[in-house]
Amino acid sequence: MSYFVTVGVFTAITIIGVLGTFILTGLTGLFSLGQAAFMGLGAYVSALLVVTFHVPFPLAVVLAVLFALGVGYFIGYTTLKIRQDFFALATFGFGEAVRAVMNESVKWTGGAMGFAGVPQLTTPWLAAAALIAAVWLVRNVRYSKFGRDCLAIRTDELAAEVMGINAFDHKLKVFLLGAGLSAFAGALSAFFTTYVEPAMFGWTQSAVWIIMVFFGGRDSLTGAIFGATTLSALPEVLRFASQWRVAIYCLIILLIINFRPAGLFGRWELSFKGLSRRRPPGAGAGKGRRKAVAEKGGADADA
Amino acid sequence: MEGTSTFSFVVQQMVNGISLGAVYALIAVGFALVFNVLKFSNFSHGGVIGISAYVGFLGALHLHLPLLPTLLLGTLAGGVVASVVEFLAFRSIRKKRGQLVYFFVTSVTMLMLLEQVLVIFFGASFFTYPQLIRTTSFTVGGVSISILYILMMVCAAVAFAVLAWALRYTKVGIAIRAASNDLTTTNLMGVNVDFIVLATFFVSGLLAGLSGVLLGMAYTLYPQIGQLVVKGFIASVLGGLGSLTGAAMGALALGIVEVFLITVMGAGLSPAVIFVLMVVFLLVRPQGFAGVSFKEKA
Amino acid sequence: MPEMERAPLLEVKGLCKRFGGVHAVDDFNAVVNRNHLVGIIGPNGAGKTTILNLLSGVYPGNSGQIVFQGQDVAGKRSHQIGRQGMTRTFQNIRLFGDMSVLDNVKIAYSWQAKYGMLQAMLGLRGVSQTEREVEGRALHWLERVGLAEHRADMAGSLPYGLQRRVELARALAGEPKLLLLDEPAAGLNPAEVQEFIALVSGLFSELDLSIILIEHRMEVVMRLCHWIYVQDFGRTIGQGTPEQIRRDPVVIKAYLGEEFE
Amino acid sequence: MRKSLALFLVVAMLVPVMALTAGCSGGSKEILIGNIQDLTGPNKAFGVAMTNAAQMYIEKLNAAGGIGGKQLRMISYDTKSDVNEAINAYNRLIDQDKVLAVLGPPIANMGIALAPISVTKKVPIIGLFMDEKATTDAKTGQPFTYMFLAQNSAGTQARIMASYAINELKLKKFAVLYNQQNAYSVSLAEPFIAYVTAHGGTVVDKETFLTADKDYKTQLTKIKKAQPEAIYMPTYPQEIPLSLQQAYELGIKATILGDNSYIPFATASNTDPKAAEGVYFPYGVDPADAKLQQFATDYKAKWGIAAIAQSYSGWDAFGALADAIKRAYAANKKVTPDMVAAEMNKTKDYAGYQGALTISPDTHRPVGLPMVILQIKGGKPTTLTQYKEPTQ
Repeated sequence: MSYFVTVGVFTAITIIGVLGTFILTGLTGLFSLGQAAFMGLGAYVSALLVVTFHVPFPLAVVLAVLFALGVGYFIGYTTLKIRQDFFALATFGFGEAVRAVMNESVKWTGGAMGFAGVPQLTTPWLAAAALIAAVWLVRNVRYSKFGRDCLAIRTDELAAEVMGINAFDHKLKVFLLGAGLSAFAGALSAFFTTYVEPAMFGWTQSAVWIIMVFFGGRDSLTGAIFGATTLSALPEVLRFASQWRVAIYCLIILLIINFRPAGLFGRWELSFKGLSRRRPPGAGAGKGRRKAVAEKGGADADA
Repeated sequence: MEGTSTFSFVVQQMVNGISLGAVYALIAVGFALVFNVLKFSNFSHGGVIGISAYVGFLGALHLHLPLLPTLLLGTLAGGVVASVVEFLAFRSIRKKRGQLVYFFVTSVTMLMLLEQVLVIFFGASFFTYPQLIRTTSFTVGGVSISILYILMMVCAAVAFAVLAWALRYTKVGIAIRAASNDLTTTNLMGVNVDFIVLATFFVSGLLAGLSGVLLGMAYTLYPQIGQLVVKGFIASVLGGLGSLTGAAMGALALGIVEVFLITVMGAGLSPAVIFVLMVVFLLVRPQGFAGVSFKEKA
Repeated sequence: MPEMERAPLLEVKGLCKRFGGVHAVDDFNAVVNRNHLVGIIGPNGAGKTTILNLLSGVYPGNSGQIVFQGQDVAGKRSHQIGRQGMTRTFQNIRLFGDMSVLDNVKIAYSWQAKYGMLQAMLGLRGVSQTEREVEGRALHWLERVGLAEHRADMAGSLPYGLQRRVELARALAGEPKLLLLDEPAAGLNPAEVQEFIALVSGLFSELDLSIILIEHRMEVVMRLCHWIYVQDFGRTIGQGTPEQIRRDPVVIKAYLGEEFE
Repeated sequence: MRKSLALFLVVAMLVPVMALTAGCSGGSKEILIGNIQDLTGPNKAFGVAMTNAAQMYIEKLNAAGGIGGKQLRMISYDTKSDVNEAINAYNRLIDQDKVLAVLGPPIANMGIALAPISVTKKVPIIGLFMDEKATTDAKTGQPFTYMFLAQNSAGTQARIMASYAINELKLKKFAVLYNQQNAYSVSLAEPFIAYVTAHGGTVVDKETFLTADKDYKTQLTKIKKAQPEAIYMPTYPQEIPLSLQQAYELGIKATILGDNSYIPFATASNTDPKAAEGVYFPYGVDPADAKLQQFATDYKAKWGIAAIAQSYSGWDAFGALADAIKRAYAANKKVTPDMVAAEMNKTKDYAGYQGALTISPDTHRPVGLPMVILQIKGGKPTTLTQYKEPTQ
């Protein structure tokens, strides 16, 4: 496998994780500092199932995601009712708790020494297929009523509630979606790197995902994917002095937030005519957009 | 025979818990101060702690400053750095009435940036302060008390007393308190909001600087030292965001709980238990120990 | 009239709300019949907005009953009340500024759209069909308030007067039986106020709808409402038809003052 | 506006591709050795030490004509204390740079992570990752064909310390304090406990802490109550001054036993000099050895920083590797990664700074390599004796 492919797979896995953060933090405005912990759950559970219990790989991945969803339901149900800051704190605490359990259960996880010898079953093709599937799923959610509800809750939760949206219920669903995607990414990553250790899943990893989303634009799926790609693959390939790299990223983020808060992409979405019949509603104000709606209105009238 | 009785063991652990709580309190109060006014969790506080810890270190190492000037230097550095952070990173978001997420992302980014500045200038390995205090601890009835922790508690007490006084009796302090009730109203009162916010960051930075130097002296100096801010974060939420006394109380409670958990069940799983306690606590008492619950107005 | 024979749409009994020691609403009683337009007036701090917040479940009251379409909704959450057919606007416009005008209105249909998260993720056929329906219905309301041409604009970028109308369209799209309007004419210029009055009375006559209106401008209330409650310091100090209110000495003394002398 | 944005995107996406294609190089005129180290991040000091030492070795070798007329060149990648980066770097070294062998990191979990990958990549890694899981496949008990350790394993180091404490210092009651989140710490603590309990000693208290913790007084108070005769504290450099100082402040009088990173960290400037006094610890090289002095002087002159333990053992690791390449070349007139691996197995009595390095073909780890036991006396590490892992 060439180095380029390796980087590509890592990037694909990162994007899948970032997609969850895109929905959760970008669209809904909930900051979870525990997303990486879900990634860890996905990685450890799937690796354990395959290596220790000889469960077939696809089933193990499904079970790992279901496990993360179960944990996510419990965490979401208890913490999403409380205020936003508390939610950030609670997810932070959750992440630390998960890492503590991973470190403590040495018998199963290998503790700090990590869990090595996971077979390499994530092929580049699998990673590519997983990426496409994840992007497609998230895109569908983004441009359904759920995507709208996310934005509404982010902008004004009270007004959304008054319009009949059960904000708690919605947040829980979005949180589960994010947890599931993270766990999925985790499982793929465990079976690609062949090694997992608790230190990989700290809160800074979750923060990095949030940064990637804001880099590209929190309202734009294309932007989130671009952010994840640029910030994870580019430095890998260019390999310039890493201590400057992080500093430069941070500066870029600060500049973006201060001068272009909507992110590099704003609301702009890449769309392929024919491939996507549904256009992002409200994408880009201006004449072109208005015309598009008019055309579409016409088409609806015909149908 | 260095054996200890159960009594002195318990007392020693209480002392350990309170000492730890005092460290957390120094962080938590500065953290809570910014939250009070701007209503966001300011993680860049940790970055300020880190920078000032190194500034104090440079002063002590190269200028051969004794204890008090070192503390003063670090404290001032913290105030200055925090002001710069406010001016560069938060001001324009505030002016644009940016949403909470932006403040949050900025503050986390700022923490990473300041950490990275330290990595660039000092490398990632660690340093230690020169020894600024000669004696390190004394023993009372089998219980050992570290001089440095005494110093921390004294510093915390003095800092909190000065802070309480300033918030009550100085013009700026009163304005900060008014701003913590409602920033826009403060503007209506004719007080310059920009100045108040800057002042809040400055004061919070002073506390960060003080805690930075003390942490650097007590522990080793490494770029990520500021990540201890998460302890302040936990403490201030437990105490009830929006209340300085609450933050201090939360910090003390956190220190004691951590020591208790380590004593009873070891350090390994204590983060998990703390998480469960935290969630239960937030569900049962979302306003924290002393905080006021915020309710959105329609 | 056949409407009068049926039970009232909304009946509020003994509603109380205290903030700290202050009685923001003290023993509020009201009846809103079907197809009625009821006004609540009173000086600032009289507790008018609090009443709307209690009705729409923004916060729970301390005591009292809110019987809406035969059910006590006191203590229910906002979204439950919204789904039962009571929607509202806000004094200080609460639009979703980052979203297009059309999407703002579509939000009202979110709870009615018959597809779940999984169906949405998989992009099943029903989803796009439902979405088309929703778009059609949302557009209908935009047209009704005269904003169809602004459908693609960001709600936050519209002028104030138009934002009020978007909010009205959004509330109407919830297809309410009872619409709560919190100072809907605040901040409008005189011409816009006239347009607004025409719009509301037009909507009212077309739709099977009752309205509770809070308003500062007497002109608006007097021209639109069938029945008026006058609040002062959380208490109801008078009620009646616009004509009766105009003549009520207590009301004149407490509130209307010189304006009508 | 939108067009320019799209253009920008396309360019941004293309840059990595172009950078990649430009990166391909390497003829057969030189022998390429990969080097995976933490060149930044908290463990930078170790990675830099190994890289510097290896660089010095290469320069010496190249000046003498290289191997079989070919010059050696080292390609270093920074792992930034991140295991994924180490895996990436290893893959890149093999797939893109086509290196013959890799000098590995002195970081346990990186070794553990790389071991199963080396099975498929088939390029040997010679490193200082002390954990035995990096060289022995836990499932089969067989050595990983391409993994080699050039210093004593964590197990050996821990057993040397334990054996010295029991047999020479006549200590029986031990307590252990270590960082549960750190692979290095854990891989020393566990064999120590195992050895002590198997050889007539007892562990009266085992305490752990987490990387984020900076205050170990609670754990130390518990240890004090358990009244051990000695406390084994295998911790990472930045934790050493903390644990020593805090134990001292609590008035703990028990003998403190350390690990091979206690030089120079046990005598940090903010710890009370008395806190480190009397501490015993094992070390890979004898600081008093005259041979070392010359190297230390050269090293300091070339790099401007002092040599540390990993400079010496890094030199040994690279030296053993270079010798294996030489032997392979002499025997076959060409050299492949497999030949290097085969020759590494035959490493016998390589005269390194750590002593005579012999790699066991059964474990791919050194056998009979002694360590030096040091004690801090008067604020300075003082050599007490050479000590070998006791034969069980």
